Amino acid sequence: MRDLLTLVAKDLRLQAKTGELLASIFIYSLLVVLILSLASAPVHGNMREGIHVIASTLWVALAFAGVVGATRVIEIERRDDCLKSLRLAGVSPSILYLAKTTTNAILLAGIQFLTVPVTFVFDDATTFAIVPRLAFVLFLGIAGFSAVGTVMAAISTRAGGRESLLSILILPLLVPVLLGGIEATKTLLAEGAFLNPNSIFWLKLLVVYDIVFLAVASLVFEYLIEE
Amino acid sequence: MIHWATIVTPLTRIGLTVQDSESDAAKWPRGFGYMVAAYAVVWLILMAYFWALSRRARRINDRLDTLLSDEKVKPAGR
Amino acid sequence: MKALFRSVGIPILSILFALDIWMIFFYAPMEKELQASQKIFYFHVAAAMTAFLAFTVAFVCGIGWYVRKREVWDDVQVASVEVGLVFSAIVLATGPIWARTAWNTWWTWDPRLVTMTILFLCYVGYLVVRASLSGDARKNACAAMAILFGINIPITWLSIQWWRTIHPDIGGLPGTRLEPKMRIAFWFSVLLFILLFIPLVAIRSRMERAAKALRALHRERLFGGTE
Amino acid sequence: MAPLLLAEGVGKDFDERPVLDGVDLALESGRTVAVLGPNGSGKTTLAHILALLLRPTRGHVSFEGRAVPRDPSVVRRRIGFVSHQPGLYLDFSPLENLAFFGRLYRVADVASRSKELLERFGLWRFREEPVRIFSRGMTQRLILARALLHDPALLLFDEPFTGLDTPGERLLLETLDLERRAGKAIFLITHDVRIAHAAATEGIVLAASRVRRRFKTDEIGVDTLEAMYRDALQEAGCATA
Repeated sequence: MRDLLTLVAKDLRLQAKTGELLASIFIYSLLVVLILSLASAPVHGNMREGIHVIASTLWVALAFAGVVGATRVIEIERRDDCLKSLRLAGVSPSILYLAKTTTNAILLAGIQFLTVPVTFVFDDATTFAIVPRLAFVLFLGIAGFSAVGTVMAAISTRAGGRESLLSILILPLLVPVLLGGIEATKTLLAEGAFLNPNSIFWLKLLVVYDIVFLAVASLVFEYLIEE
Repeated sequence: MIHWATIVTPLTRIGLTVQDSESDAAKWPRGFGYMVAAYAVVWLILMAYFWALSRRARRINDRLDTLLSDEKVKPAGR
Repeated sequence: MKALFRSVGIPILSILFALDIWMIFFYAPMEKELQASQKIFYFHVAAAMTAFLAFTVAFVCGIGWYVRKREVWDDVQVASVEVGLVFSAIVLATGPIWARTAWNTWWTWDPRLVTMTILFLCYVGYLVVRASLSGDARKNACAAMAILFGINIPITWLSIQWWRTIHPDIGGLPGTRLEPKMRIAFWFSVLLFILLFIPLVAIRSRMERAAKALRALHRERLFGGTE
Repeated sequence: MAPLLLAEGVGKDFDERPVLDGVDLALESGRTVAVLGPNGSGKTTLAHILALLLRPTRGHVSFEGRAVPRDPSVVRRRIGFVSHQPGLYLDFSPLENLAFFGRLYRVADVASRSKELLERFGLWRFREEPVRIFSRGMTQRLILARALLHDPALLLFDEPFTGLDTPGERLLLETLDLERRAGKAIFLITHDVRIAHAAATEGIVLAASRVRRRFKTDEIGVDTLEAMYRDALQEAGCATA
């Protein structure tokens, strides 16, 4: 537990020092939001369609940011053999996995914190009362993306591939999260709450998915960082 | 939604009712051509995989043969 | 093994397949609503079940590799992933053909179709990553993928119950609600597909073993002596 | 007394091909064991096994007379490892790097320990600069400082002389001597016969994944060792380095 905090603090400090990662992912997701909003501009004005656009824009931006972020967060350790130093220092693999996932999630949350308002402005969201609930859904999505992204990035960086290889690994795996997240966001935007059983179901699915992947991945991670 | 309902309703009864063999045996049953195509596709996929498998096996064998014959030329090539 | 399969297995399987085709088209009665288009069901569902079986075998092999690091787990794993992909390809190819006759469209964004496609893409990713790794790193990464992707198998299987779907739900275990003659033809098809699956996996995993031996031999030549 | 670290019949396969086979080795406090060997002889694999980073395919390793547990992280903390790769965060300064690793190693007073080491290796002036701008030699000295940070009982050096200039080399040799006198067990990988002779008390020659010779440096001269090394390589069928 102490190691976990040390590792996360180290990662965040490293990010604060360089700043390059957060900035580049932020610009990247901003562009995704911009392009998606632009591409669906003609259907604006229609309330239903507007909801559609906001929900999918948020989640697609999250998906792209998740792929880039996961690769970078793992690469910090792969570069210059830092991984070996960590293993020598007796950091247990599951702690390392949880630390990397946490860092990843914090980064993604930071980016969403910046992207969501922009999306709201671009796509004329009418209500801001839903923000806490929206944050909850997005948090579930972020957890899923970090959990799967971290473990798959450990595989793809090992295989010498970068974002392209990672995206073919994690995007299919995360389609349930994306589908669930978009559906839940849509009902939230339309009704302002998770009232109907449909969205409750989606939230349940997201929670179960996150927990299962977090558990399995933290067990498997050990073998992915072995030499 | 209406579109959806029209499709689903007949499907819920799949496999429960059997057509009378006499009623309209004269003309081809609906979708027969598609089915023939479907089974042809299955056959093609399987054959393609068989072919790929045997090709790969042959390549491995060939390379193994080459390596082993090399050894005879320069024994214990250290 | 391979010679045996070629001399005895292929003729027997061919005869059985011919018999199966006869059963499907002539023995099993014509369905009232869908007429001939229901005939796809025998191969489509059988192939889907075999594909699920194959990916489950890969999942088990992934765990097996971590528990006992024997090469055979890795060999059988890649073999069943590959054969599973072939069967999924059959599912994905026959599906649209049937959909054209029944739904009057080649493709709909139905959850069952989407999740099956996702499953297919996941394992394509598996093969891509496998190709770009070597040694223990490859075996560890592949086992991890087989396990993580394996989590998606039940999601795909249950997707017809979870989502509102237009895909026929054959009620839990397929074939339980069928007319007797249809049921016989159906289970015969399933049995036949599994009968085809087993020797394919056996052959493919022996091939993997041979390829590994070849690579070891090759490297030995390259370095001269043991190193 | 049992040696600090004992390897018996250790071997490792990659792709079912042995890269290391039947290595017996004992590392004892106050002794320096050198490993001489050409590229690809399995030296680094051996170092990783001794650092408990790799599990051997055959044979077993014991630390302080006890078999290495399945989760070796606690035992690993008693080992210091120096390789020619940094294993440091280049965007951090030396102080930040040492503070981070100090916390992981649970070093009681990181600040004063870091100061002591950085002064010893002549890096105190650069304590706040990012490691990225360091020269090869400076980085290597920081790696050394990091490896000594937690005062490990066993020190493993994997080709530590790569990229060092003459003063750096002298500093490293002095450090090796000092640490050995302080009662550490030291394991040193090199392909330089001269350095092996100067720094080690004893050693092995590793070629084509097996131990070919064993020697004690106080019994033979540099020239004899050189000749022995060449013989061993020839015998193992390796091109002379």
